[in-house]
Amino acid sequence: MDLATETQDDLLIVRAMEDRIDAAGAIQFKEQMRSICQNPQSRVMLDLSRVAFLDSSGLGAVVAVMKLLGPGRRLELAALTPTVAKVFRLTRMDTVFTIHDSVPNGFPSAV
Amino acid sequence: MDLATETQDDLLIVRAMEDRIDAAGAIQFKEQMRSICQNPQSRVMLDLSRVAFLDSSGLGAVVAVMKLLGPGRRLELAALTPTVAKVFRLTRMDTVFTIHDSVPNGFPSAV
Amino acid sequence: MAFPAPSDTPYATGTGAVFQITSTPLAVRRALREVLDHSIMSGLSKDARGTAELVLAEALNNIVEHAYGTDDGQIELQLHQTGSRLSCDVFDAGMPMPEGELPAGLAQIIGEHDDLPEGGFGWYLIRTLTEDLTYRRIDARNHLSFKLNIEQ
Amino acid sequence: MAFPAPSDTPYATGTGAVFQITSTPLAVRRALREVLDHSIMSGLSKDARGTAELVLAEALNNIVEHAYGTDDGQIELQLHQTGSRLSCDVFDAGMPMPEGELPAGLAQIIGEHDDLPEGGFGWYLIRTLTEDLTYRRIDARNHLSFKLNIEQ
Ligand SMILES: Nc1ncnc2c1ncn2[C@@H]1O[C@H](COP(=O)(O)OP(=O)(O)O)[C@@H](O)[C@H]1O
Ligand SMILES: Nc1ncnc2c1ncn2[C@@H]1O[C@H](COP(=O)(O)OP(=O)(O)O)[C@@H](O)[C@H]1O
Repeated sequence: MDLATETQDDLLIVRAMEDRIDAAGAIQFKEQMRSICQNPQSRVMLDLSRVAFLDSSGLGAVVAVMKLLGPGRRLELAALTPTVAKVFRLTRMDTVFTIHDSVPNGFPSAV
Repeated sequence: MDLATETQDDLLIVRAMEDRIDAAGAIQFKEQMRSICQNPQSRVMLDLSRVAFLDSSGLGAVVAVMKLLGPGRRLELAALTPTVAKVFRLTRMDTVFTIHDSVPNGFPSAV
Repeated sequence: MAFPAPSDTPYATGTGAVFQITSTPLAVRRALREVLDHSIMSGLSKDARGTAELVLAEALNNIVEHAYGTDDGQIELQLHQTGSRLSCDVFDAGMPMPEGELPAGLAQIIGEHDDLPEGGFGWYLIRTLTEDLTYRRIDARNHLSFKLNIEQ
Repeated sequence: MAFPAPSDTPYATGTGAVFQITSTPLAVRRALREVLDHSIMSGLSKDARGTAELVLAEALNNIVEHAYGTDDGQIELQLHQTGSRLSCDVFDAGMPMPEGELPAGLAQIIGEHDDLPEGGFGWYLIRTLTEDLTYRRIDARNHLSFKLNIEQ
């Protein structure tokens, strides 16, 4: 799982560079996010613009990352593609995360 | 819809005397609960020991009663029969209500 | 009404029953009592009976509320038992389902106090408790079909 | 393995495809790419393709994880398109479903931070997105069958 990071003051932006977070990649994604989240920024935003597909294992991994941030920090999501947005909507997990249409200015465009 | 009431200090106990709260009776149940809940007790407990069946309309009516109690008072439930308990469990609404195995001493037994 | 006769349904063995129901909540309540008292339900456990009553109530009340709405209408319920399954076929001549397909039956969002859901549980319960759930619109009629596991 | 040959399935018309999949997450990922690239999927809208990939991923990964677990195993996926429906039949020779029936697929309880659910979404998604969902255990094999609405 390739992840690219950028910091904007108190915001850590992590972009998933693979086109899927699925059962075959979920554990690796979670472990890499764990080490990236050692960074001290209080806001962590996951840019999912390149992720065309996420299954329930991928969803579980995103929730796990939210939890390992601890109670003081929250995971925010940005730029969900249609199928990924559908998984969050159907499972109602879209009520748990702050979801942004796009990442804030500065991060190079995904496309 | 027949409802019997009893007060114990700050607790208002309401026993549903019919064997079902369903689509045909849900609105009437809600309206009668609305007037009963004019009583000032801060805790309202609904005794469901005689209710063998509750459908999604009945569930909706119970939720509506909880809401019309306002933010300072909560609706508690007691003595759910198996099928009624199943509806609360499947819809996860068992996480919303305080559910007691039985009503506190004093109320005459349902059976 | 000309719903397919139960003899048209492709069941070779087992026992069956047919019920005609007027499209009102009280008629549905009466019909459920009749169904639960019928010999076809006599072998079911208490738990299976409760599940059957719940699923049938949701299916029938949805028709009363959404397919016929304020219109008068007729509903036919066909039950057929084969082995460990109770097959249920429900016919009505009301409005078709939205977009011509089974509602998704999403889990409700359980928000805080004022945002608690008061409806929308029906199709979630039907999907959760049934097998072989099918909806077809044929000749201006709705045909909903599902099976209940009545083993245990 | 002797899963029923696709010619044994009771489809008269339409197009079909069969895929053999080893029971590992990576093999499932590769198989999904093959399935999505197959001509049988070419007429589907982007949305229907996404839904198909999701449901198939959940069904196949459940077999990898729960039916075979740490054992090696083989999965066969049969697809058949007729009109507006894509029929999916999945066969494996792993452990049967708990209690021999389809998991309920309950909505997850969305608690506070530490209580958020990390799993258990699979069968809820399958139930929500499919029609005609059936599970049968026959001759020590699991047969899961469902249809996807591929209209729109
Ligand atoms: N039999 C039906 N015929 C037509 N539309 C229906 C039918 N059943 C359900 N619907 C539609 O699906 C929606 C969801 O139904 P349901 O889950 O039972 O929740 P509720 O009835 O509480 O709204 C309904 O609001 C309605 O728009
Ligand atoms: N193909 C299968 N074979 C056997 N058991 C299964 C299968 N699929 C699911 N199960 C059981 O059903 C449960 C619920 O499955 P699911 O909703 O996919 O959630 P999860 O896989 O995240 O636990 C699993 O925990 C497992 O016990």
